[in-house]
Amino acid sequence: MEESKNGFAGNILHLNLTTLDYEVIPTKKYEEWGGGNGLGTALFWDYCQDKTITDGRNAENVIVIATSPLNGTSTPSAGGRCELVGVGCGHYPIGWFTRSNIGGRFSSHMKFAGWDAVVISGKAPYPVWVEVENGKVVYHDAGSLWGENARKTQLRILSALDKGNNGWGWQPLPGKKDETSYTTQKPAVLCIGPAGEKQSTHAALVHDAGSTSAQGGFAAVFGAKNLKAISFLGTGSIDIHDPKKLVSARFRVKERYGVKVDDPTTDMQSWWGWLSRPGTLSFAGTVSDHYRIQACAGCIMGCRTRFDVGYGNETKCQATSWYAHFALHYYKGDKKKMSEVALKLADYCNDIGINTYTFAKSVHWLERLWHKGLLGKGKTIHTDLNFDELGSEKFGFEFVDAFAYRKDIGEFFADGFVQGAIKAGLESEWKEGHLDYCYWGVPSHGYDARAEVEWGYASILTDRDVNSHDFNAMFWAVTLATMRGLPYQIEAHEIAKLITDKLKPYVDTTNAINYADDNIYSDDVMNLTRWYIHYNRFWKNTALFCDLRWADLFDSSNPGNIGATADPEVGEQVYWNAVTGEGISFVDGLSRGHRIFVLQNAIWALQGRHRDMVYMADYIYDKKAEHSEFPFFMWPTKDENGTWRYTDLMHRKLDRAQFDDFKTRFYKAEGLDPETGWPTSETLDKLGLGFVKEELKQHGKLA
Amino acid sequence: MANLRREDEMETIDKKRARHLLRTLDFDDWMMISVVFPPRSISQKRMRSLEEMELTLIPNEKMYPSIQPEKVLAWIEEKVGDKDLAAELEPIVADGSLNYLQKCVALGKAVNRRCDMLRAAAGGEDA
Amino acid sequence: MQQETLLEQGHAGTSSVFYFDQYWWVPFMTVFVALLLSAYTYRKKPRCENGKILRHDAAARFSHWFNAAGILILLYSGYQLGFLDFGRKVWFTDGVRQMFNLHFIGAVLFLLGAVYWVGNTFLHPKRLEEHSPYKGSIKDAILHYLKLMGLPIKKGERPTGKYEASERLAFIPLTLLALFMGITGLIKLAAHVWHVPTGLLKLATFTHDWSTLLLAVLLVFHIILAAVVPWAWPMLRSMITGYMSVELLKSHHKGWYEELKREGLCSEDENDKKGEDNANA
Amino acid sequence: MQTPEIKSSECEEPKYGGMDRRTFLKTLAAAGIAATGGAAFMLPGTNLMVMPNSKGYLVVDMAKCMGCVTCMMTCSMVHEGESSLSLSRIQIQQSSFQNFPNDIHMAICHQCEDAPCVNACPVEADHVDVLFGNVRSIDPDRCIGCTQCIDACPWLPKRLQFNPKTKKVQKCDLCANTPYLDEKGGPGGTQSCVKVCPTNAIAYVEKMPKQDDPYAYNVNLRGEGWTHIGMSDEDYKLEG
Repeated sequence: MEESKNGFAGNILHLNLTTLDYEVIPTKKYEEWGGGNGLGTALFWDYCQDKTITDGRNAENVIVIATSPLNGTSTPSAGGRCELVGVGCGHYPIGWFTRSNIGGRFSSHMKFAGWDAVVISGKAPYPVWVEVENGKVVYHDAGSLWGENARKTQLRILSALDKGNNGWGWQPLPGKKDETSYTTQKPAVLCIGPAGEKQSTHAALVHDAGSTSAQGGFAAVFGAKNLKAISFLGTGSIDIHDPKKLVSARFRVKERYGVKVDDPTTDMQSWWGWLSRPGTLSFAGTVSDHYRIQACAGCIMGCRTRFDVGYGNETKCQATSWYAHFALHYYKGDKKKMSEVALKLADYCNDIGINTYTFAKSVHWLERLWHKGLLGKGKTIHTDLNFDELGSEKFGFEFVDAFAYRKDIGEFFADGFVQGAIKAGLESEWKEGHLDYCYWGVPSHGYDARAEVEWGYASILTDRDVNSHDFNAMFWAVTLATMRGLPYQIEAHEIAKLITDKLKPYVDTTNAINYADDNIYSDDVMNLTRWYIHYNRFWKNTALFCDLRWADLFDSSNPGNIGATADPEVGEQVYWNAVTGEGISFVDGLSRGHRIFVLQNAIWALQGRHRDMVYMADYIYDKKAEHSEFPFFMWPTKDENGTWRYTDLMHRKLDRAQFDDFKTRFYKAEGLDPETGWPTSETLDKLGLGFVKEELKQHGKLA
Repeated sequence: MANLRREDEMETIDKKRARHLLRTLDFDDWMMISVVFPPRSISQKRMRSLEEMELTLIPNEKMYPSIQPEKVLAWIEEKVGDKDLAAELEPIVADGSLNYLQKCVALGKAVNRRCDMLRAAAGGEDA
Repeated sequence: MQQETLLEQGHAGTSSVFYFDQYWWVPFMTVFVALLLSAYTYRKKPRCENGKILRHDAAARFSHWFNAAGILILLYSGYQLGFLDFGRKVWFTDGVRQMFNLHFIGAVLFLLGAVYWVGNTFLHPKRLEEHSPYKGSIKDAILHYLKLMGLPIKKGERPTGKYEASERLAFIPLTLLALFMGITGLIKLAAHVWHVPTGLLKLATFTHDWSTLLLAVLLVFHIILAAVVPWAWPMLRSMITGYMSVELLKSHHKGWYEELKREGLCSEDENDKKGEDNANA
Repeated sequence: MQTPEIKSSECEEPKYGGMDRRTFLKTLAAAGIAATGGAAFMLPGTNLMVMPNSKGYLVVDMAKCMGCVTCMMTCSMVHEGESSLSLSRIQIQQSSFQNFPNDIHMAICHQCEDAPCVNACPVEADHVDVLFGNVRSIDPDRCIGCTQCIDACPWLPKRLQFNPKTKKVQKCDLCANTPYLDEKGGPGGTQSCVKVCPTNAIAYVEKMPKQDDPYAYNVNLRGEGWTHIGMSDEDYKLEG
């Protein structure tokens, strides 16, 4: 292999589980796809023979775990992210070709071991786990690991792979004599727990204590493939095109956007922008002040915690909050107990390998069904669980166990909550919004699609909850400032200017940031949505810049509140070019995102997608958001006089016809056929995607 | 909306009445609000009783209530049925000089005082 | 984080004894010890006795075999440690330590033999002349070997002295290489004690390594021509026992024989007789 | 040189510098033996001088570290031009399942007083760099990769790394020799790990930490802001 210093490790590992052998694919051929989402989609296209499958648990499915050139480098908050693609499960109406990702150390170790991606095809004849140490790939019988939870699985694999040390405290890795290489690091293991084995769509892939990949249902795909775990340990290097540039850009981004952790004036809550925010930590508070902020490889500021109490390590985000308020009620306002129960349960979910995201929006609904007499012993949906105990520690564990071991309601809802509701004849519960699963049968992210429209639009126009917080940074900053009665650090007109400056040339007017009722179907918002999807497809999920740090569209830590995104000194493209040597512009990256998106549309078309299917759940159009999640839903709006202000967008619903028209214009702008939503032959040719035409034509899906 | 009443119009609270006001409501009368876990999380939460509202309203370092004060006022008046408390809360809800969290604190304190009184009247036991 | 070892933080180091470090002064002292030895060595010119001539006295054999042992050990250990593009062969710490210490022993033996020879030569400069090539050495060496191979060559060579033409030819590069190796070795050794500029050290290492390679090549020829081929066996014997037959002296080292006769150290009659006896024995 | 006519069986020895050659040789040899013997007595061990202390040290706060390993990747990049964990001269180890603060260990070179690694080097590649503040540094031109220095290092994991590509050992030089760093490194200059650490969990100090105290290089670097965002500023005793 000729060596090029471009951040790629050089090889792709194709695991053929059916025959338990593997193949080494040179990355060269796929370098044009960048990495992550793009690389994974291209590999899926080449290696998945039957792209019409609609459930990821089908043995024909191929999933790809893909890294980017930036993984394993010091690119701020891009060094440790890892992308998974393939046909998922748990979506409604079908399991789309979808994506997910995972943080921690997994992708960096995959690259240090010399691999850019892993293509997993077929189905193993018996449960296996795969050990990769640099170039060594070994299938192990996972019979004795089957049934173990994710923590025990990892600990057992780590101990099996532990070679002791030679008195140096460094592990020697295979190599003859002076080719022996050493590491002080532990292998990075990605595995499933019992839920994944039992192919529940609520299962999560787990790496380390708290890095999980759950949305998309890939843990069930692992289970269906009889694949318990993959472990990577590498001692290699990643060749950087311009290391000097990368190092100095990393120094610079710390100067400009780094959190001043030692400065007592640093405020945990009043930052505006993503890159410079202090650690997020647990949402349910902490049970001790003895903890650290913990970060994925290369992150500029960690968002997770490790405690001294023996549980809750690396838990974060809604994993820590989905049960907290039930506990608060149950323990009559005892906040310490609430934190304890919330963290223990979050920890347990990570241990056992369960997606907590589906719980965030479903437990309330189950509580409702219980009190409505639809859920219970011998009721419409049978359960032995006692929902009167909802909030207790014991109930929490029993509830999670039901899903982890696919029993009781865990079995009933194993294919998804929307699917379960329909099965129970309770479709109206969903259509009316009691079950707040608004796009593709997955839970609303909490940022109501009727208010934060770009989130809803992008979710329904792609394949799942888009989970991309780019514009969402505005919402939180403004909403919290409003709650606390603080002055807005950045006024509405200014934020519109700051953001739209970053969106050029997709939009040329601040109007794109106008979230007012009369503007949300406009071409400006449509172009903002396109930018959002393209950014998501390339910079976020192909280059693998972390969602919780990028895009940094505005940032109060920087003079003029200018965000780091697209910045000539510290923007995404600076790191990309320093590592790969490509010399692309920020906008070039977005164009690549477009190309990837069109290829994905080709796959969706083969899976059976048609534009008529692309609509959100009925309640999004029929009902206003009634019971507010927020006291207010503050977004920048511009009134007819051209005056900008932050406005509460509660109590809004979308209009079917106008969204339909929006879709038509969106498809046209993206080069998709407005009649069907399928890629057009012309667009495919223009984007260098001609290779997909034949297959689309065969299936009558070429527009 | 509760109308302001004169002092002498206030309802007398006996044990039974106190227990009634502190009761757990029927499911259909529960009120959906949310709690914000700073810095960045929010979860829905059903309010089942006045005492649960009491526990939720006062913001602390771990969580802020996420409510719409007018709706809380209406719920207390109509679902809980405590018109006196509602009357006490009304000027707070209407006070434009308070920011949101200050308003929550003021509401929380008033509800807390009321619950203390009701608990005393109910014989120190929850209804 | 717990280390999976019983070693204690701050005390987890182990160090080996390196003679070059610990006894760095020994090679330097060896140089002077060898000189001192040579200063106390009194050598006599050999004479023909009982049909034999003492070609290599004890001093010469001492010098040669210490040199030989030293060089072989040095080459072996140096090869194991790696030089030029030959990678290191020993793994890891212990192997390197052993080879370094072996190299040290080789160096001491080599210095002892080589410097002892230098001292002797200093005292008897004529010995240098005996070893040195003369005008026509090359031609004579070629003729000599051709004859030995049985080719009917009539052309006469200059009467062979104590050392053959080819030996005299090899003397120059061998001595020079040994000198380079010794001096550069001592420079490398000095770096264990004093600061030696990297440039000088690199030059020393470079010279040391190339000298090693060339010496190794010459050594191969030397061993073949002096020990492997049958006609060299008497020579080899003489380097072990010290003696060679007068007959051989007459036939193969005519020049030296003439010289010994001139000096009255050998008489023709006696030696003839004894030589025959010897041959018959 | 004119060979004198031989008169007896004893070889004639020419005069040398007015002195009998043999006497000269005896004198020279005796003087040499005395000199080397004297030197050996006076300079035992490897080094001529007492090793001067480094002018700078790295210290860490293991309770502050996020485990992002950015320091490791940066270290490897400024020195080798490639991103690697195995080639980093600072080693951050973490165990996700362990409890704080034992979940992270930061291994930095101590720039020891009378550094054992320097003493152990058989080829004087590992040396005190007088041009860069006496930092203990390995000269790659001299290193033969024999790993004696790694064995000699008293700390675990060993603070020196074997590089299988160059087949040499390397160690922290406080960024003195960094071809891929755009600024001056070494004592008094930039230390890349210190500069890049997002939480400032690594610091450069000039005062030598206590050498006989295994806890001395782990210090409390948490400023006032740390308690302000809800974390403890307590001192944690951690080895190494």
